[in-house]
Amino acid sequence: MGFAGLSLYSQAVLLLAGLIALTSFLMLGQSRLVRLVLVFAIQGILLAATTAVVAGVLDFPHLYISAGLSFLLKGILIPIMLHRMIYRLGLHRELDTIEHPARVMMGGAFLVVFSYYVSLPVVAHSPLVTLNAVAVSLAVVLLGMLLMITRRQAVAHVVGFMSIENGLFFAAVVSTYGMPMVVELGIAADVLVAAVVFGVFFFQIRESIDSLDVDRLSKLSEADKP
Amino acid sequence: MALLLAGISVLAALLSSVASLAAGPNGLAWHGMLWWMQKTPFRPVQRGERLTPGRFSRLARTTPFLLLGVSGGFAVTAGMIALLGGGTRTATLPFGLPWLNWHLALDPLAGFFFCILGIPLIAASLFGPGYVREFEHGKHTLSVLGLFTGLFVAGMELVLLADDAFLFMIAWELMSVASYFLVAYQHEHATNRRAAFLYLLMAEIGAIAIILAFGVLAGFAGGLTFEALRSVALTPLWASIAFVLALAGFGMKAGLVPLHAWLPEAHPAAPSHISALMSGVMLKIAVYGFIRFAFDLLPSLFWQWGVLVLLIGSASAVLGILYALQQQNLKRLLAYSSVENIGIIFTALGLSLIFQSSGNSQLGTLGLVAALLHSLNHALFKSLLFLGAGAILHQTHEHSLENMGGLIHRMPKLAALFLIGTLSIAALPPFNGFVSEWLIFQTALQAGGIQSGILRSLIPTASAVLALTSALAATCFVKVYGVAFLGLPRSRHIARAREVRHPGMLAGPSLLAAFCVLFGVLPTPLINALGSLTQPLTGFVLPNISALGWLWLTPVSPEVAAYSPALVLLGTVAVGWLCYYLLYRRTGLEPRRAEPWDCGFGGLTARTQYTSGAFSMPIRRIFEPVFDTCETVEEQTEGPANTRVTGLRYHFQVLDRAWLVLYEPSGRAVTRLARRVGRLQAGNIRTYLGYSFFTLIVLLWVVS
Amino acid sequence: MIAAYLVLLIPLVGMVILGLVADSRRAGHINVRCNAWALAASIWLAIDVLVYGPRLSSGQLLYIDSFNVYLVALTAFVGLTTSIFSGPYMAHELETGRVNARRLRLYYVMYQGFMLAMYLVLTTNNMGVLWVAMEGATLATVLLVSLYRTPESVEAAWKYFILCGVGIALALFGTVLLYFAAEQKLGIGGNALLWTVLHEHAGLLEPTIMRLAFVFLLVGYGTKIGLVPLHNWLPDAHSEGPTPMSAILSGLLLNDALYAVVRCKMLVDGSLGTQMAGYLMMGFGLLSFLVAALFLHRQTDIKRLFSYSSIEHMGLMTFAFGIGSPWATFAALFHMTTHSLTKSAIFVTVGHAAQLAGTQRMDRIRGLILTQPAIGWGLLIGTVAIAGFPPFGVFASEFLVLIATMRDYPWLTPLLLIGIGVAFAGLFRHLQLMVYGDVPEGQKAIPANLLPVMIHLALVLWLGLSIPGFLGNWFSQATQLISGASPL
Amino acid sequence: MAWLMAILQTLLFIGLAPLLSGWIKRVKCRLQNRKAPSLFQPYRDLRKLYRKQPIVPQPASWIFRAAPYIVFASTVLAAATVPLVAIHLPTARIADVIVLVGFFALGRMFLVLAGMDIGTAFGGMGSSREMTISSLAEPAMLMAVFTLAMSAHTTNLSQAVNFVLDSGLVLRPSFVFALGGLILVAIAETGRIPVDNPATHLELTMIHEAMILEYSGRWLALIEWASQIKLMLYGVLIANIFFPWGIAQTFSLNALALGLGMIALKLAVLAVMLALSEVLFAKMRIFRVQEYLSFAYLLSVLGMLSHIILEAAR
Repeated sequence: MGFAGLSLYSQAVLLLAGLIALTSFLMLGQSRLVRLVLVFAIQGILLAATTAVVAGVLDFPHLYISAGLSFLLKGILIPIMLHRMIYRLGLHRELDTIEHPARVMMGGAFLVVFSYYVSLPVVAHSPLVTLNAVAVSLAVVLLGMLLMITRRQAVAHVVGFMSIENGLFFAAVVSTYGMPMVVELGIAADVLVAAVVFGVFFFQIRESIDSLDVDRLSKLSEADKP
Repeated sequence: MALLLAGISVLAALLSSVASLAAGPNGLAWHGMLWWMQKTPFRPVQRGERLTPGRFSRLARTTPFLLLGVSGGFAVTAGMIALLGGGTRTATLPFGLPWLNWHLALDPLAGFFFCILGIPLIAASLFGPGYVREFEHGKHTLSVLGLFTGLFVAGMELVLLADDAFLFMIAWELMSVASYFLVAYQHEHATNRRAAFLYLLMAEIGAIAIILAFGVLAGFAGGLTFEALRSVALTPLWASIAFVLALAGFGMKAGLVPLHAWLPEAHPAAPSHISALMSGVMLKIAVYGFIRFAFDLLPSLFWQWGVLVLLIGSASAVLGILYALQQQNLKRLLAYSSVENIGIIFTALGLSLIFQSSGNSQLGTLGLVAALLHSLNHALFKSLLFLGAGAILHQTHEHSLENMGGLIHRMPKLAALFLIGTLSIAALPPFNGFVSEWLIFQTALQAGGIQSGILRSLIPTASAVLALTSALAATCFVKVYGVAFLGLPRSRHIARAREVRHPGMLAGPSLLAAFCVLFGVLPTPLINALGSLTQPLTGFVLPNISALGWLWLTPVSPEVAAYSPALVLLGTVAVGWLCYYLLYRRTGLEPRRAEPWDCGFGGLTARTQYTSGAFSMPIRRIFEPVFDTCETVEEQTEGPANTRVTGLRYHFQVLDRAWLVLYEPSGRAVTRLARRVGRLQAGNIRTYLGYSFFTLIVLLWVVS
Repeated sequence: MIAAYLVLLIPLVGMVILGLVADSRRAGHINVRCNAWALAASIWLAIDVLVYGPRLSSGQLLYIDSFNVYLVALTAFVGLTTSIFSGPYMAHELETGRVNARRLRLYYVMYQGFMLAMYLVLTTNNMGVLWVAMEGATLATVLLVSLYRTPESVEAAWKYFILCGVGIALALFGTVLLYFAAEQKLGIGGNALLWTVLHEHAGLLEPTIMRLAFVFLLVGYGTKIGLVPLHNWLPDAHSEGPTPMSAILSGLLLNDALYAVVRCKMLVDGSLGTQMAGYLMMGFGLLSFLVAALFLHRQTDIKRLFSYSSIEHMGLMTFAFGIGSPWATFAALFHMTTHSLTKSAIFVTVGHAAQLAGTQRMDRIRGLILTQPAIGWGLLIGTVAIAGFPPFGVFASEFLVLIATMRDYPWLTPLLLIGIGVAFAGLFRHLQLMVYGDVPEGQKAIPANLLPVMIHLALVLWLGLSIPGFLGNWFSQATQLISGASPL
Repeated sequence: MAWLMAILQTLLFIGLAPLLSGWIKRVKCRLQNRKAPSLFQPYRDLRKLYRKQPIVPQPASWIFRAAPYIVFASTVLAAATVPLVAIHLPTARIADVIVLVGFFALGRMFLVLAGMDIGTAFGGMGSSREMTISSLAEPAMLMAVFTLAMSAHTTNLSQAVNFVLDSGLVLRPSFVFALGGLILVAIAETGRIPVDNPATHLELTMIHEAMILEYSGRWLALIEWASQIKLMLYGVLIANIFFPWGIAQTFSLNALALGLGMIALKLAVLAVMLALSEVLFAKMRIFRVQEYLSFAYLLSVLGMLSHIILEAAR
């Protein structure tokens, strides 16, 4: 049966998955930090929405909690914090240019295909159509890494890191309807602490190399200098 | 019983290390004594005198050596009992891995090597106390020296006792590490540090090779005890792999060419009594390991192995002595000659392997016996020579032959002992070195009995090389003795040298010298005793070694060859004395002292004599291709336009080829590779992220 | 099971108390005391397990078997000795003004936090919690790495944080897949992540998914083990942080990450029934071993040197676990113990040596034996031990690994041979110059507490000579558990 | 009886040695158209030296004094083991041919040490050259002897001679090579032209003479005598190993007489040949000696190999 034949729920989930993937791509192409954070926030909200949908339709009450958590953390708290940071560090005007954007995009597309190819066997073993979203989540993870590799801004790195977390979370939701509560809470706590620590680091890096360009963090090199 | 004695000797060695640790100038006992003396003020008035610091330090110096001597004594007795008694005594200690305790065993083979270990050990412990006195006020504490000496000896004894691969390797490595610390003892000299580093590196690699060799057997046997390993059945390929690994491992320790280059660096660096133990005993432990592995553990032998060993052995022998001839540092020279003698031993082992594998076990036994005998002899005279060199070093602080000369007038007793060592190592009748080489020749001469023509032509060629080696050895040691002890002193401090004062420093060498003469003159009983050793290994005893009685040595049969060193000695003395009597006593013409005639050239000075370099110059020219000599001639000129040459200064240095072809290239390769690899750590975090990213991608792609 | 809870509780309380204590000297004592109590509790736990066998806590949250109980005890022990050393060490740093009181307090709090995370990693039964605790360990230590606030230390900390963060995230993805695979068979519910349950039903789990899961878990936790090419954070973090931290990182964190990987491997093997996981681990292990051995030659910083040697040894252990035969597994377990004991001892001496010379650059450290024999000999003996010379314990494990490799994969032995040789040369070419030779002017002895070093080396020596019975039993039980056969 | 025979033969050996060298001198003079001294001149020289007071150079030690006795003794022992007129003598069992080489080495060793003992330039020079030459000559000789030993399956000289006698006239290529090698070695070892010239004191060419330069009186007598014995010894070796016919296998009187006659004859012939060669050839440069000796070595090894390859018992 075609996509039209699917239940509304599945269609919703898949739609959201698509949107999330889109946000990842947007992030990949985004060169202004402020907008980057904004897109990240949107991704977080989409993630929360997905969780809520799953919770609502399949009626897992504990997923509501995680939905709320992710909404608060990923949708509100962390984006705001990052936003603040960017302004306090005076990076809001700074452009984090990407060399060869076209290639990066191509790479991203390739990653999506690849992750679909990888996740095929996983999907094959279950009737649930929504599982196709696993491919998307994997793609989000890989795109997050790609983002970190292509960007030189520490802030961008943090965003990429967080979007990897999003990908994981999304995978957890669509594939296994969330992790056990203990784990959920633990993860949330970790993410929170991580965010705080990132905040601390921005200033440490700032005061050590008075910029957030990670390429300049290369004192500890062992390759003999030409 | 014998095992117990052996255990006691190990314990004594360990005790000596503990004792020296405790008795060092900043050791426990020292503090303890001071504390005790000031704690009880009135009682030890008389004790206080008895334990003045001076006496205490003498006590501290001698106790460890006393214990070492005890260890040596027990080792010899245990070895004798095991050798004469025959049979194997085993025990297990509650150490090691949970499913593999330490297995000990003492069979005649180990017993014989216990004797080889014990005699030089006793000599060294006699020699030591006097020798180490000069270190007492140096910056290095004696306790370190004593500690590692004890561990070193204990390690060697444990190697002999070990009956499972695990304990064997532990003891082996203990031996290596302890001796490493001894080589690095005087570490303020960069050369010593370098030597020690190289030594430990080679020891490590060799040990791994041995472990792998054991691993091959263990892989098929499923156990690590020697019984389990003995009973293993191997395909020829695997057996050969194991054999080659073992040969590499043990050969590296024994100093076979081309793996020998560490040896002449390391042995001279250690204090002389340690050098004596290293060159005299430790190399024999390596030989023991090889014999144990090849003849005892491996299920079957192949003649190709024998050929390999024979070739390597001959090469080591001739190259070793050629390099020894060109050395100017006495201890380096002795170390190189150790390479030569190890080469001779392995030549004999190769012959034995060939005969053994071609079904001629009796001749195989003969070769093995020759190898064992030469091991013993080399242990004796090499330790003797090293101790002698140590005595010279201790009295004159002189390494280089170029500055010695005329020592026979300054230290006559030592000169006499050294002469015995020289004659023995030069393989002259009726001393012990000759007996073993004679046996090797006899073994080689039986090659006619072999079917394969290649072998029959190979073996005589090897024996030709051996003949060349022994002739060169004679040349080499004539040079040593003539340059160091005879003629005129070549430097002031040599001219002022004095005979060693400490009695032990003469007692040790004289003990060894006595054994050199004894085994040289009466080898037959000893060789008979070896029967109990060869029986389990080759299944043979030499039937008619003493066919003509204990006075004669007849390896194969009286018709083939006979040699009676005792009668030779008797004859020489008799004839010599007769001439002396007839020519001197009868015409009592007293000889008159006068200036040398010297074809009428007068005015002899020390500088007109042949130096060590000059003596070996013809050999250097003749064997040009072997060496890597760099020679320089400096002219001191003066006069108008520097035309008149007033002086010439000639330097030469002989480099070891092994360095140039084996050691340095591999070192360079490692550094180059390291530089390549260093680029991994470029410092850019995005690169690092890229690494993990691609690792992930690749793995995912691989598994799915 | 109270003991297990105690082990977790004590560091937690310790964190709170140390957060309140201002005076650094008292904080040091308290820190030591906490670790001592934790050690006592862990010993109690060990005896508990020794007597009653594997224990599962109520609520199945904690699971103690012979595999992790000795690691718990080891962690507690190393934690204690290192804290004993860290008291005076940090005091010295405070005097020299490299840290201030506030950071010192942070240090002590995080010390206990790290210990807590470690205990949780080891004792938990829930793969998810395992992940959480592992991430927690990173968070606890990352601020310690940048404790000195030098540009290098900040850089190191940042790299540590980012790389480990990403890696750990991947591990979480693996955990999710694991959960997914389990859920399909065991039904939806909390206990689908419990290791005991998973191990019980490992046979049912879907192989294809497990394969993917293992890849993610290996890359994730492997980053923390420091497997090449995921290792880049390790030398930086080890060399730039305060020395006690390096000691516990090298001695404990790496072990526990490896522990996690092995737990996962057991599940995967159960599900796949092939050698896939083993091959992957062997590959990574061997690569790390060789590359780290080469890296040793290029070091100029003494702490970097020994952190690379840690990578090398972790590589060897991973390789051994990958082989998976009883002897190899036994060797790997044993090596975990001896390596962390020896390596932490070495780092203690290294710290003193660096303080004594006033620098971590090796070309400035000379003649230690003559300056301060205790430190010099400690460093020398420690290095001899770590280089795998008997009678120290490391030798026994390397011996077994070599034998096992010869037995199962003989063609790999040349690589091992070369690797060990190169690594040895790399260590000693630097070490000899530092301990031997004459003393440079201006280098004089410092007050140093070498008790931990002596204890550690004595223990390693003892283990090398004979493994005590109960430890042997644990090892062989764990071997039984992991490789399915006993080495006996 | 046998022992007595042995001792007698040894004494005979010692006694005849100077006669042989006298004979050589005589033949040489004749060939050079010079007036020859009497056959017994060597004995006279020895007696004269024996009467003179010896002189010890200043730096010399006891080695210098002991060396002549040891040299002489070792040479005499060597002579005792070589069958001169009869085989199956018990002395042959004391030492086989390898030990014989050992005896030469022992004597040479002390001679060389004595040469270095006096600390003169010439002593060192002579010692160095002597050892160099011998270190090449000795292996060559051993190889030559081994060839014999391998075909005779014994290293015991009288057994070997016996073997050659029993096997009658066999043209063994190996023996030809070995003979050549042995002759070359003998010339080198006994210090004859073209390797060394016993009759010169020209500083830069002498080898053997340079070592014994400082000897005088009875010591010189001993050394000279020893070298004469050595010369004869090589002659006897060559004669009796390769052409043993006529040597006495039993101790009957006429057998012994025959043996004595035969050996005298052989030695006389050999001596003539030696003299001839000494007249024909000139002395070589010291560094050409190595080529000479390596040729000898080559010959011996060839002999060994040809024994292995050509004469393999199928």
